Amino acid sequence: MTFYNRMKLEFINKSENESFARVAVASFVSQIDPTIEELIEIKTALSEAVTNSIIHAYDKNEEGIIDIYCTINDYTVEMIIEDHGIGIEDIDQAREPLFTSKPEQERSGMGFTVMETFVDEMDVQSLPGEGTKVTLKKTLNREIQ
Amino acid sequence: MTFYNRMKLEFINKSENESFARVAVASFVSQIDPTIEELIEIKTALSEAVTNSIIHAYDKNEEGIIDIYCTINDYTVEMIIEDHGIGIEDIDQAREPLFTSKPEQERSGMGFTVMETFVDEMDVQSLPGEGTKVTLKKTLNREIQ
Amino acid sequence: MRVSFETIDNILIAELDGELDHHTAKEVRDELDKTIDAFFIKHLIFDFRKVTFMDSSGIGVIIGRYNKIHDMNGRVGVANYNKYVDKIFAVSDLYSIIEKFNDTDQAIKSFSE
Amino acid sequence: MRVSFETIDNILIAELDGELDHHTAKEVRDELDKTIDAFFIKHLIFDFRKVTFMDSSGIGVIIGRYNKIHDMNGRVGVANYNKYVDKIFAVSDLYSIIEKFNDTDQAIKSFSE
Ligand SMILES: Nc1ncnc2c1ncn2[C@@H]1O[C@H](COP(=O)(O)OP(=O)(O)O)[C@@H](O)[C@H]1O
Ligand SMILES: Nc1ncnc2c1ncn2[C@@H]1O[C@H](COP(=O)(O)OP(=O)(O)O)[C@@H](O)[C@H]1O
Repeated sequence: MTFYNRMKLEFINKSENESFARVAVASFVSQIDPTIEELIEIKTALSEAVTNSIIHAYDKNEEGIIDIYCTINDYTVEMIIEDHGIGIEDIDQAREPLFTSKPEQERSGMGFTVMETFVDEMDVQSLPGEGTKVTLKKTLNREIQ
Repeated sequence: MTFYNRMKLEFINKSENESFARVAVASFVSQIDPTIEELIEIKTALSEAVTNSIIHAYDKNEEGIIDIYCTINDYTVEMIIEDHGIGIEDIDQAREPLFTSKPEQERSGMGFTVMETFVDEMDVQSLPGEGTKVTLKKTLNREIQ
Repeated sequence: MRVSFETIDNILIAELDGELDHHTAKEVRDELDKTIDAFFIKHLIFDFRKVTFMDSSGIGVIIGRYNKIHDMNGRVGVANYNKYVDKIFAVSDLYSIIEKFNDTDQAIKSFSE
Repeated sequence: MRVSFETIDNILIAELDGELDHHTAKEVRDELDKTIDAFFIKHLIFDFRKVTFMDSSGIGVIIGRYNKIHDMNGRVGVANYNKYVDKIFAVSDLYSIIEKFNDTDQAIKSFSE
């Protein structure tokens, strides 16, 4: 039997919502009984993408919307984190470890690298002035369960 | 200083999402440090409204969308639970304690009464064939904190 | 939600563990009915000690079982619940048909008389 | 996230408690800098025993403090972290500048030599 479920979360660019987004997605994903390990990996990757939209996409005093689309298909979790902010000029450069446009805010430039470390697939789409869309995919290991 | 935040949650009419909705809203509301008591009251009222949309709004095999809009304004939490299902013909009758259209599913008819018991304000708007929108409002007691 | 059972003479004690909402109500109902039918019991006690959440779906579960037990001239009691569950029981006028007890011992004693 | 401090000679031990993300990083940074400036300390040890979550925002916090301590010829160590935090440290190449320890005792011993 295939399990299917989906939800969408929409919130404003306040840093308080980083932990809210993690809790909400973790609660949703727990419907397919991930291991604690898998849940932490999912939360960490999600946290990086949400934080990026909060820090980089919008001006400091601008209210911006961030969307998370989360779909469960059997044992595969897909998360799309989308903003409608400034976008990324050079995606290849942005994905490089240690590259950051905000060193003065003590960003490490490791966000995309951490996402790639913790999920199976990552896709980044972005258009300057339009926004950024990060797709993260992870299939749970059913053997372990 | 006024605290403001808002989010929207959209999900399909699967009963698994009842507990997901409670966890997500509780995590969001915890940003203004409710007491455990207030949090349980908010979760219970929300659970009633979400469950109603899952049980009553859509046909058994129809996929339907449920939206939760949650706004925090200072110490006031507003939750709007909305579906686009069959709607309610007679709202006054529906709000009466013990009235249920689904006794065969062991519904108690106490949903609206419990909502009213646990929040400060409840408003029900519904149009047959259009859907139902329940607004729940609760202001946290700042003295206690 | 998990349900574990204990019988003392003709009394069935059902300990609910977890969140009792519309989603979990179905399995709880099935577990209860299966056990009520399998054993020769007369009275039923719900132990809420480990219930972390309940909404009005719980009322339906209790009244449904009450109807079953009442048909066989048995009594139904609830014990060990918190003040939020108490509030829901009270507004639902549940105490007009279900007996309230502080703990299961008290309920067993009353039902054994 | 809460930070509590202990000093042993010229070593500052900062115990982080809770979730370390971009939102909490700011207060952690402020707490750390205030304490580093207030005491005459040379070395810094981060105790991760009570950290329940960390993303790459934690790397920024550690490297920022490293730059400060390193300017004063001090050393920075991390201790008691779980395997997820270790993975983030490793991909960030943090161990090329920060010293890893199993526990704070080991770190204190090394920094006291
Ligand atoms: N949602 C986004 N909107 C605009 N720019 C982004 C976004 N996400 C990432 N970037 C750009 O990509 C760079 C690298 O991102 P990342 O690897 O997460 O490191 P960090 O967030 O620490 O800077 C950022 O510094 C920023 O310039
Ligand atoms: N979202 C909804 N869509 C359609 N009908 C609804 C909805 N919510 C409530 N109702 C109607 O109102 C009645 C009373 O609701 P409630 O007090 O929550 O009791 P219960 O859910 O136990 O039936 C329901 O039986 C149903 O007929």
